[in-house]
Amino acid sequence: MTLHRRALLSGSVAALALPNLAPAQEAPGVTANEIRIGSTNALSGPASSYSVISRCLSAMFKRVNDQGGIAGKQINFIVYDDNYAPPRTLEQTRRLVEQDKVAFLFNQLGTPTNSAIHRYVNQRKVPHLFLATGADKWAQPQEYPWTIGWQPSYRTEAQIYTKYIMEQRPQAKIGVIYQNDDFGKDYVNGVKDVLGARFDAVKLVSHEATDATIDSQIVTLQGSGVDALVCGIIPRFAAQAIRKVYDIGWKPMMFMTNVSVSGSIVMQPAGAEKGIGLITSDYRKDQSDPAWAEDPGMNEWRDFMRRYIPDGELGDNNYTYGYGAGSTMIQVLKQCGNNFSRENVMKQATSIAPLEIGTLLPGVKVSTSPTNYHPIRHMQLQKWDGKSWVRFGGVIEGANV
Amino acid sequence: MLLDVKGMQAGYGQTHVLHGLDFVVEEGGVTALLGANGAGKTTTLRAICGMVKTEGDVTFLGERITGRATEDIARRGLAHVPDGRGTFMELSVEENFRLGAYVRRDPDVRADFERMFEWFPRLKQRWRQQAGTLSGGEQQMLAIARALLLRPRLLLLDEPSFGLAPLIVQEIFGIMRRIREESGVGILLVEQNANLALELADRAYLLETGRIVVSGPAAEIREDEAVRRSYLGY
Amino acid sequence: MDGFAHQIIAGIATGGIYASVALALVMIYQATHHVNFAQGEMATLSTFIAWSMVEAGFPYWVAFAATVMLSFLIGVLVERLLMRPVQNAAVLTHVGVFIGLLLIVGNMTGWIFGYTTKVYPSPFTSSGPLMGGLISAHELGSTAVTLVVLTLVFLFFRYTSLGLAMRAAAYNPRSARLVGIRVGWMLALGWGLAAAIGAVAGMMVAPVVFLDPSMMTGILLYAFAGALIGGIDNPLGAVIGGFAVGVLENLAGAYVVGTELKLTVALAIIIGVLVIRPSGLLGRVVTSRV
Amino acid sequence: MSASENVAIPATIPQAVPARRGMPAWQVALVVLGGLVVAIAPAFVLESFPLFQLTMAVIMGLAVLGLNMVTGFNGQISLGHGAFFALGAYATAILMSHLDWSFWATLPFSAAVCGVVGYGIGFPALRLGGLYLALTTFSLAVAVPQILKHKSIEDWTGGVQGLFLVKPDAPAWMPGALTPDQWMYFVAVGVAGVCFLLCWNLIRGRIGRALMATRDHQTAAEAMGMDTATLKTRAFAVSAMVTGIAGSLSAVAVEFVAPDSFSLMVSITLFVGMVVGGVASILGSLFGGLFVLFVPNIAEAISKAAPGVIYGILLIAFLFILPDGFAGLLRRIAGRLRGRG
Repeated sequence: MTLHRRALLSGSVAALALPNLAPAQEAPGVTANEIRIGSTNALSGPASSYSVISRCLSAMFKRVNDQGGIAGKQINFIVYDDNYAPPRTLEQTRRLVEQDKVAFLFNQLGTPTNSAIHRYVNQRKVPHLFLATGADKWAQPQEYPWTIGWQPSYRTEAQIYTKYIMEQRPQAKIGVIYQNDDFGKDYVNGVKDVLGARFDAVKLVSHEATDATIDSQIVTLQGSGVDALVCGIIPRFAAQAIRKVYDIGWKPMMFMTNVSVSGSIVMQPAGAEKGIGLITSDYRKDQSDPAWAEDPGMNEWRDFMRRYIPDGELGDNNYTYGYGAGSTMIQVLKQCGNNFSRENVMKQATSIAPLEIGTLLPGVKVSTSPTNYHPIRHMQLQKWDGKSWVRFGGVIEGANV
Repeated sequence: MLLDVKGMQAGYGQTHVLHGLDFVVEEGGVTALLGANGAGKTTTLRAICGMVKTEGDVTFLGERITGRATEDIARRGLAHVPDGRGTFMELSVEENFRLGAYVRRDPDVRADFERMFEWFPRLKQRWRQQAGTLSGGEQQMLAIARALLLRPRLLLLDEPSFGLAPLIVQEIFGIMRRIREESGVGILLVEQNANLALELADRAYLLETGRIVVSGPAAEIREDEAVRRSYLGY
Repeated sequence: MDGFAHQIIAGIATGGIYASVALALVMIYQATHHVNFAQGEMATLSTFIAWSMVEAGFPYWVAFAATVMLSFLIGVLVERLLMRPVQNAAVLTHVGVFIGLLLIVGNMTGWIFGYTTKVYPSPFTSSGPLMGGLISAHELGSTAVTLVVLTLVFLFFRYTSLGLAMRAAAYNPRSARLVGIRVGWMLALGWGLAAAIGAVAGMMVAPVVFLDPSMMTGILLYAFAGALIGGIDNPLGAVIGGFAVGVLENLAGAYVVGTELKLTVALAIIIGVLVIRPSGLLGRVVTSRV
Repeated sequence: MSASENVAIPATIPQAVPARRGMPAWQVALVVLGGLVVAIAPAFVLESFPLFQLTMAVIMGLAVLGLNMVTGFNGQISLGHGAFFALGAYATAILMSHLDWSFWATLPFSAAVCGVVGYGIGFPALRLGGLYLALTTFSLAVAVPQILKHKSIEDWTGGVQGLFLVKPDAPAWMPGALTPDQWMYFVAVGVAGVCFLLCWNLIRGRIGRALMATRDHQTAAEAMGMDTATLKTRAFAVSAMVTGIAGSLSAVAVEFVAPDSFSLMVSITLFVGMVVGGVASILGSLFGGLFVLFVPNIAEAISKAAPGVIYGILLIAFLFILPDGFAGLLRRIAGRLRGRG
């Protein structure tokens, strides 16, 4: 190995700086004073409201760098725009891996987009970490050992809702309205996981992103006697659904994906009073909840926002999301010691001992193992009271499938 | 003098069709422009009202109009019944009438409608009908009526006999004779049927490959055996 | 059968949206004989302009009127700047400009106003739910607005000489010039009116589907289908066609092809109508004798 | 290639492309050799990522060529060629991942499927004039993803998840060890090269003249005794076939197909590529392919916030300033140089 001599040299420098004496290896994207990390996000186009996540992560790495970096190395976080178009994601990811030679990929946005590179990164054995998507398919350690998600998957979320329905109204007729894509179908799968054979009685209705309204679907669901409704739909349609269900005087037990529960984007447009009783779930602390006004974890986040993203919209929960994902990433880098080889990064990413993060709800911990690729599996239910979301019950764990 | 044309050149793209025409149209009479197919008759009319790229001097009512937009020339009182008639096929006869008088703001429009019905009684029967459903002769009448409703000083007519049965042609030329007597509008008539045109016209010009080769009073040209044989072919 | 009736009523409510956009399409067709692919995006931009005025505290109808006028100007400007220079070019060039316009306006709207869903208020409110909540006060009100616009459009084209001149300019620009019509301005006016009607449609649609930059993408196709059913040069037909598409779409989605293929239903309508009866089911067949 | 408006009667058009007629054999050989070097060199000069980009540009160029065959040369405006691109991609992906066919075996099949579907679409297209055809194909482009993920064909298409497939490996007999990226590049260049040659041959011959005559003066062409309906439907078939082959290539180059990859933007991109490269230009299609691949990056460099706006502005700018695209620009420059020399 010709790498040996250089490894010794950098190792000895690192040894002065760090107590961890694990031998450094020459690894792609890692130099004596830099670790290159790549990501893609929709910096422009219809999904660009999520680009604040990248902004948050960049700021977090800046904070790390300001504090001396990781193992004496500065983090160089490169984010490219993929416009939320899968072929473009592949192109940009190949640019990151082959041209910029990043050490690994982190928190790329989107389900269809990450699907397009799923195979590529696993063939290349590039860690594809903590993706910004709740699809369940990132947890397949056997076929795709290099890919891991972060947030509770949509499927886990649907499992939790179904568990709750079974507990509250075991005889309920369940209906699911979902967008006809990976995102929506995860909700169908989650309900199926819990119901097993009883799933045949569930009324499934899909809609397309190009539909003008989903009134027809709501009418169909009501007409088939559904009294517990699970919704896997994006914000514009969520607002429509909440309003329509109320307007036609239908009162099912209604669950809304936590993708579409923002007060300003969904609940106000639908009509705040029309959503009373709506149930969703979260694993994050809601920054507007007075219970967390003096919470040390949230104050750490607020302090970060004040110093690094002073013009950031504090009500945007993409920032608390980003903070959680970023904290997890930094923990993994710290665990790596001085060995940032792709193998070791992946090894550390899949062996996180239960980790508490300031922006996550008490009882919700990040933990992974070589067989557990679901970093977050717990959520707490919350109900809309006409003004804000009110948590109730304890944290619930997703089903084991 | 109604229209005075000096050194008019015109053509399409790189091809020149007219090579310096000089002619005049007097007020209140009929001037005929004769010539074989491809001599440049239609192009001459188009050039006068700015539908093709034109050089030279075209003076209408003492004002130079070369290079002006077609609609501006029309608004000055120059009406044109182009080849293919230029009626609005998709619109009703009534609407075609209203369009004919589109630029007029005077109160006599209604009276002019009545006058057209007098000259073209057939059109009154077809009042609500779509122009595209009219017979060829009726369409030609509509085209002329539409042009006259502009209350023009000069009317350009491009082959009014084209594609029509002889009886209809007779009828139309009969009406034109009336118009000439009753309205006082000057007419520049392009016609393949020289015999017919010369009967109606006061003065005539003969066009050959973009140049005027003969000019003079219509009666004289009609009598001139040599001209008839070499240019008019009858 | 109760469900069936509900689907029809819900379809009529959605159809009102298609009808208003279809009307804008017919408008621009009457005035220019073009089908503007960017019509939906332009209407969305107008609605965002109205939204920012409402946000700034202007009363609803003031913002409404100002937006309609501003949109008219934008339409005129677009025609003058983008269509005029290629007026005599091939259809391909026109299509190219429409596509360019679609990209520019669509992306600009998102860039300026962001992509998150916004609420646009409705001027119509009711004390209680109407028809069991299947139709909202807004949907009734906006249908009324569509009918008012339709009536105005009809009267304008049928009885005013300007309306007649615009139709003439679209049918036969050469002859229109010969009767003294300033064809260039008629086209610009047509674009302006279409943009104004599009703005009205956008402001009526937004409270139902919620405002975001891609609000019109799907709607535009359903509206095309509606306009074609009714006959692309027939404003009344377009409105009826719009309602018909709304109902058809719901019934087909709920009982026949499933909700996944609603858009494909619209596509089938478009192809079917164009192939079988291009003048539309209600349009008049233009016959001509030579 | 821009047959001037006055050429009404195709039979009188002189034999096309006289420029090269007088060229001595050694010069032809030199040109061919130079072309080969230019085509082969990038595989060994470029690193894997730029080589991948170039591969995609060649594939997009081929897809644009397909569009050009029907829209550029035959005047039938299609805004829905993304549908054929998707069809070709899916045909290859399904055969490779479900039936384990080799990539090469899928090519003729995918071409045939696209050809047949294109031929079928050609019939309704006959009845639709310019703008209506554009409108209908535009609607088709919007509906494509929804059709692709429909549950009735989900077992084959993989539904919203799509399908993964693998690039063909370089055959063992190839000298030197080619990486899959290098081999993919040669595959794309080879297949595209053959298609370009065939299309060029078609266009410069009798059929090409008939296609353009139909575009410019349909009535005159009919009066000449041409069967314009047959011509137009066949043009649609050939066009769909070429774009479909490009789709097949893209499926293996990207190694993934999914409904979201074939949105309206694909069709728009192909249209933009055609306009910018040069309407009714064979070589222009290749420029178009390069443009659509690299311009998003350029647009992003100009405006990070709204590259789409820049994209639209570029399209309109080309229509206004260079209506015959890059190819027209090159022709003009070449003409000027020749005039001077």
